[in-house]
Amino acid sequence: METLNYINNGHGLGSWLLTRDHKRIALLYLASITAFFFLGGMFAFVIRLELLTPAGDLVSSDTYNKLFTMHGVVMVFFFLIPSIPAVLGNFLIPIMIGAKDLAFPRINLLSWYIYVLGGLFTLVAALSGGVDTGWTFYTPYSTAAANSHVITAALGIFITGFSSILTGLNFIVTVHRMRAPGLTWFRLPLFVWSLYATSLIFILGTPVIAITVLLVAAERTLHMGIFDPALGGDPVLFQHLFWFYSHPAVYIMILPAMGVISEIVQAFSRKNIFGYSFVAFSSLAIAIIGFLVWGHHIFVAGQSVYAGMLFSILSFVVAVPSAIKVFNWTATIYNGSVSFDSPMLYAFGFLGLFTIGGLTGLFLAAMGLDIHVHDTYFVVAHFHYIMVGGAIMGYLGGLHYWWPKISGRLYPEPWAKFAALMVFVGFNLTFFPQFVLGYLGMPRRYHAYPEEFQVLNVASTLGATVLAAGYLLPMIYFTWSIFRGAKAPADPWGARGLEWEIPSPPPTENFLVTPIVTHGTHQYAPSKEVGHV
Amino acid sequence: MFTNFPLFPQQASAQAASVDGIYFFMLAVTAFFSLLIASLLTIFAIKFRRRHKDEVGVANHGALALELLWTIVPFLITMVMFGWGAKVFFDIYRPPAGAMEIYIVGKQWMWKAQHMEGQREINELHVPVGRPVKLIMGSEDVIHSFFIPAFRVKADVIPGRYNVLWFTATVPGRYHLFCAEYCGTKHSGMIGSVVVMEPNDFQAWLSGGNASDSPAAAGGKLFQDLACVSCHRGDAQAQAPQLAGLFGNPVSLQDGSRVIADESYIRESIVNPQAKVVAGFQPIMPTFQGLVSEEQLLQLIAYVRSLGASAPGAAGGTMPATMPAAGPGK
Amino acid sequence: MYYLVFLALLVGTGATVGAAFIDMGWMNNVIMLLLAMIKASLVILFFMHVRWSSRLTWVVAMAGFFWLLILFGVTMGDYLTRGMVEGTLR
Amino acid sequence: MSDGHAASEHYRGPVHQPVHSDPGYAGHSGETPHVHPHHPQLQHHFDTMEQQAEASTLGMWTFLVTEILFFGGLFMAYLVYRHAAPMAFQEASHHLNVVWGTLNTGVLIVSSLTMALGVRAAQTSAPPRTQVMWIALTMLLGTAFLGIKAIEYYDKFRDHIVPGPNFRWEGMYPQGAEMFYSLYFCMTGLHALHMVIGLGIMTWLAVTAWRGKYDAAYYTPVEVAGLYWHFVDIVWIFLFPLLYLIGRHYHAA
Ligand code: HEA
Ligand code: HEA
Ligand code: HEC
Ligand code: CUA
Ligand SMILES: [Cu+2]
Repeated sequence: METLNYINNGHGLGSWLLTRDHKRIALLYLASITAFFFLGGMFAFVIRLELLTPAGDLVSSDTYNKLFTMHGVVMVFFFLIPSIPAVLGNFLIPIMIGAKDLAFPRINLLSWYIYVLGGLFTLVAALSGGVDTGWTFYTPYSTAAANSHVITAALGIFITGFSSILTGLNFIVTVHRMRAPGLTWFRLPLFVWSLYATSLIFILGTPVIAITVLLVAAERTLHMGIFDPALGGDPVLFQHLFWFYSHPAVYIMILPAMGVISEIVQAFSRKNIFGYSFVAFSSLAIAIIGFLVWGHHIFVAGQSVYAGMLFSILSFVVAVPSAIKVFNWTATIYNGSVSFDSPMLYAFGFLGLFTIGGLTGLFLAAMGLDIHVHDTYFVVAHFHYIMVGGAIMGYLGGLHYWWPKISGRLYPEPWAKFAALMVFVGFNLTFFPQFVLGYLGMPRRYHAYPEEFQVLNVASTLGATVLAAGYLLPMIYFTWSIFRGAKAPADPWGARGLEWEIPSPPPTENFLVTPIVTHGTHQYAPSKEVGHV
Repeated sequence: MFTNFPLFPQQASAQAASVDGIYFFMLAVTAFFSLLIASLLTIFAIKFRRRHKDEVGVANHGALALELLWTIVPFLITMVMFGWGAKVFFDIYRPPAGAMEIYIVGKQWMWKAQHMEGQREINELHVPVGRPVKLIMGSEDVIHSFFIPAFRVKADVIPGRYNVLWFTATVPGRYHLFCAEYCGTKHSGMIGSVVVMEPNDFQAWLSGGNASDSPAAAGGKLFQDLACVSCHRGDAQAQAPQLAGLFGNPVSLQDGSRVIADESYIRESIVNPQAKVVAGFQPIMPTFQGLVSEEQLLQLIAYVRSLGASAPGAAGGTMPATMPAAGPGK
Repeated sequence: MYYLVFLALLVGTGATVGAAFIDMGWMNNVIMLLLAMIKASLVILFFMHVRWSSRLTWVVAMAGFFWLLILFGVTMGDYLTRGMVEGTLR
Repeated sequence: MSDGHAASEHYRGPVHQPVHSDPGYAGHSGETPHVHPHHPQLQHHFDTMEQQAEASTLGMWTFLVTEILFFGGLFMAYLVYRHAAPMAFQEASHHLNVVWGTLNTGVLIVSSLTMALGVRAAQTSAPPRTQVMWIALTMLLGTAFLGIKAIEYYDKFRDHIVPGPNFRWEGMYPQGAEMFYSLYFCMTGLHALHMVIGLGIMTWLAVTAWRGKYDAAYYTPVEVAGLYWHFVDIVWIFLFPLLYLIGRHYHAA
């Protein structure tokens, strides 16, 4: 008989749908998030096809508007925000801190159901005709002009918001209260630090978007007029409230990926991180200062010039902790024992693309320049560099790194390397031309465009095709590995960390005996206990 | 097919060069750091590649000096970016005195422009070369954004209030005008062109065929038609303040505060008169919200403004603080 | 103890209502909010046992209000400075 | 679970084992009667009751932080619009009934007291009857609050001062007043919704308390529900003056 683990311990649909095991819930999330990713990707692909030609000839303009709205909503709220936290975080946090489960297993399951319910609302909105407000739901368009399914979509976002809140709450309490003996804060894996910081944003930011979209729904249904200019309401107030959450939300999307990269870089250079406490605290700094910069999205939207200056300077300040991280990762590789396994390839991809994406964020934070590039493809390129080039690279890197632990199987490494390469090449071909387009002045959310922009758009669409294929590959070989892959040992990479000390896949209660922790993770050099800076 | 294939936008305004200046600085910083990171990664990864299966790296202890270095240097660089960016922003958003003014109204899905001389146009904007132009912009429905890439200027056009934008065109020609804020079905069709002309040509165009009433004159008519004049009479028994000399000057309000009578104030006085009641008057003026379009509002403003022409300009600052003096109150 | 707090809360309510009827200009708002904050603190400290709780609970409780202040402060920073630059409109 | 602890989450897996002691390996069949070295309400993934209780209160506090910011969005809107139209807000506020408002504030404060005493009762292992009495009293007061709120809402409907197409306003500042009432209904409505949820929780609490579930060793649910209830009270403590009282001196003067 096979040894008991969390996968074979209990069979049938019921044992999955009613599970309270954080690892099984992680897999539930994995399945649903992947579905949403491909859905969002399909939308993106049709967008790219439409943009092959200057005239709006493939779909109608209303359809196009719905496509990018649904693409943004699905990718942001139903894929990227929950991706690393709810899949890898759920799976790994308890293991990394030596606990048997999260603090509130039932709430953990509940948040998956809430997520699914929110997802259903969004699917209903999509299937019954779609929403066309852009993922930003700006008023008064969303409240007064749009005649698509705004309320359904808004409720979908409202509902998933609670899923995020509960996940964040669970993580915070777990990290505070469930650490194994000896696991002090400064011995925590950096992945846990980054998710802790992420959870703070979940807790502090999500409720504001929840109330904001609720007000939009109320304004549409009950004709209350909170943002209505006719009542002296201010549409810009909506933008403040929206970005109070949605800017921190971009850090929800990147911080977990940064955590993954911290782990991968250490594991594949067999070396503990350079400047542990700088990397750890920079996560907190990003989470906290990240709450003070939201107004950089509305420099030209009619906010006061002085407010703009405040937001601008703070946006630059919040970039510094990201810079600190990048430099520390680079320094970590120095004197390491670097291997080029697929997770590390993704990490390299992340480092390069995040650097470019982040630095182009600085273009946007410079007020004078943002006047020109605001709401052009430059912005689109910026955030895809960070979210697709950065966050998804991190997510895929993490999946490849922990897949043997999660599934107990090994995937075919040559294919994984090939996929990483395809994603990298396809990605750059898709989004680099968009920087140029943006500076040329091509506005975003344009269904048709002037002819001189065509060449770059064709390049972008070509790239998107390569990218799509690159994303399809892991899907195939991961699935293949579940059935045909070789059995994974407990520690296939020679990495250090509590998760590599237990069998692959882990038993239901993770640890037979609660571990006693005496040092930080990723200590490879045999000799002495390593101090932290 | 693909002959027209630019990689960099035309520079056709006085501001364009300063925006491009930051852009090139940013590009340089980005190129420097991206290449730095990329080459360090490549060098380290190759130099320290794993040579046998069980090799491990050398333990880290960190280095405070390095940490400080890569905290402080990026910080200083970003502060340069901030200062530069803020300065350019200020310049682009603070219109110079004496700029030529044009009223813009955005509505789904077109741009309407009214020149002070009476010319009106849709989805086109004719301006002279070399002269500062200030746009006063309002929206009839949702948020739009007025964007001229070749000038590097853009500002949102927001319902319920006015926004301004200014530029000085430098090169005659025809340039794209885009709506940059998503506004519904034909957002991508809310485009047009800005035509920059030599001053003489522009004058000729202004006096060309299809000129109608100037906004001020049209506003004067509205002032009669909407019976504003029944209350805002010039005589002493008038139950409403006299509007002559109002524009650009401070107004004392009932609650003791004081505002400058600019476009936004006059607009509010018409659509939501009770929001700011002039000291010494009863709040009897009805709202005209829904009765006048955004274009008409701008015409009324132009009219009120034209009444003030006789008064010393706001820039002079010589006005007694209690203007307008027309009211029977203080 | 609980009864004392309870009495204080009732008195606070009475004072708030009373003060509201006296015209003190802008002081009205200050007094009103001050009293509300005192009342809220009493509830938090005693009824919600924060007075006897760990430091972490203090931090968490304060964090919520602190973030609220960020939201209010920075957003009002926009509204209060609108139109301050010459030539720009509100 | 045949060992009768409905709420516990004993997992029947192979490695169930409390950390400190109990090498008694439950085995895959799982039904070996446990000799519990711990409290029956201790869930499997916690080591001690304290850890479990601390986790729950921390969880609730964290949740309340999100609640603060949830209401915070509305307070933000209130602040902006009151700043923009102070006179209109004073005028509109005057049309709220200050007597009902004050009464309701009193009712909520009393309910907070009874709630606190309910928690104390559980904490001191008072008999279930006492615990249930306090909880029931709290619920009664909560219902009274909602009843009064309903009367007030009804008045507003009758007078057509509910925002929307039917809004009618005789006094000054119709636009600002409509904005005020939009905020009024959103804020008090959301607050009332929280009260309703609170009443639901209380019902569940009363049932379980009646079954004698809570005593000095385990009263976390009562404590946590109490925190929630007090929070809802605090929201009202701010809503009351901001909505009902801002117009008073203005009209008194
Ligand atoms: C994961 C998502 C993510 C992340 C992490 C970021 C990170 C940053 N973003 Fe981005 N952003 C988005 C997602 C993201 N953004 C999205 C989705 C939008 C558009 C929303 C919409 O309108 O639809 C957007 C839009 C956006 C705007 C508004 C543009 C506009 O609409 O006009 C601005 C403006 O300031 C901005 C700035 C920044 C900055 C300064 C950072 C910084 O945090 C970046 C910091 C990183 C680095 C700086 C790189 C690493 C540093 C080095 C290698 C060392 C060298 C460093 C220095 C010299 C400082 N972003
Ligand atoms: C997590 C966030 C995320 C991700 C992953 C992506 C992924 C992609 N995005 Fe998107 N995007 C956004 C977030 C994201 N985007 C947001 C927030 C907006 C703004 C919306 C708004 O304006 O409101 C936006 C807008 C946006 C635009 C601008 C639209 C406009 O303004 O008019 C474009 C245009 O090219 C685009 C393209 C793409 C492409 C090509 C991908 C690719 O990376 C996707 C590749 C993936 C797949 C294609 C699916 C997997 C592959 C298969 C299933 C294989 C088989 C399928 C096919 C061959 C079709 N995105
Ligand atoms: C029923 C009488 C009445 C009518 C009709 C009327 N007004 Fe007024 N208006 C007033 C009164 C009274 C005031 C001063 C009190 C106030 O500010 O509300 C005023 C104030 C103003 C102000 C602000 C003046 C200042 O000194 O600050 C402007 C501008 C104005 N009106 C424009 C108009 C226009 C334009 C119309 C027509 C579309 C119009 N009014 C119609 C009575 C009227
Ligand atoms: Cu008008 Cu977009
Ligand atoms: Cu941002």
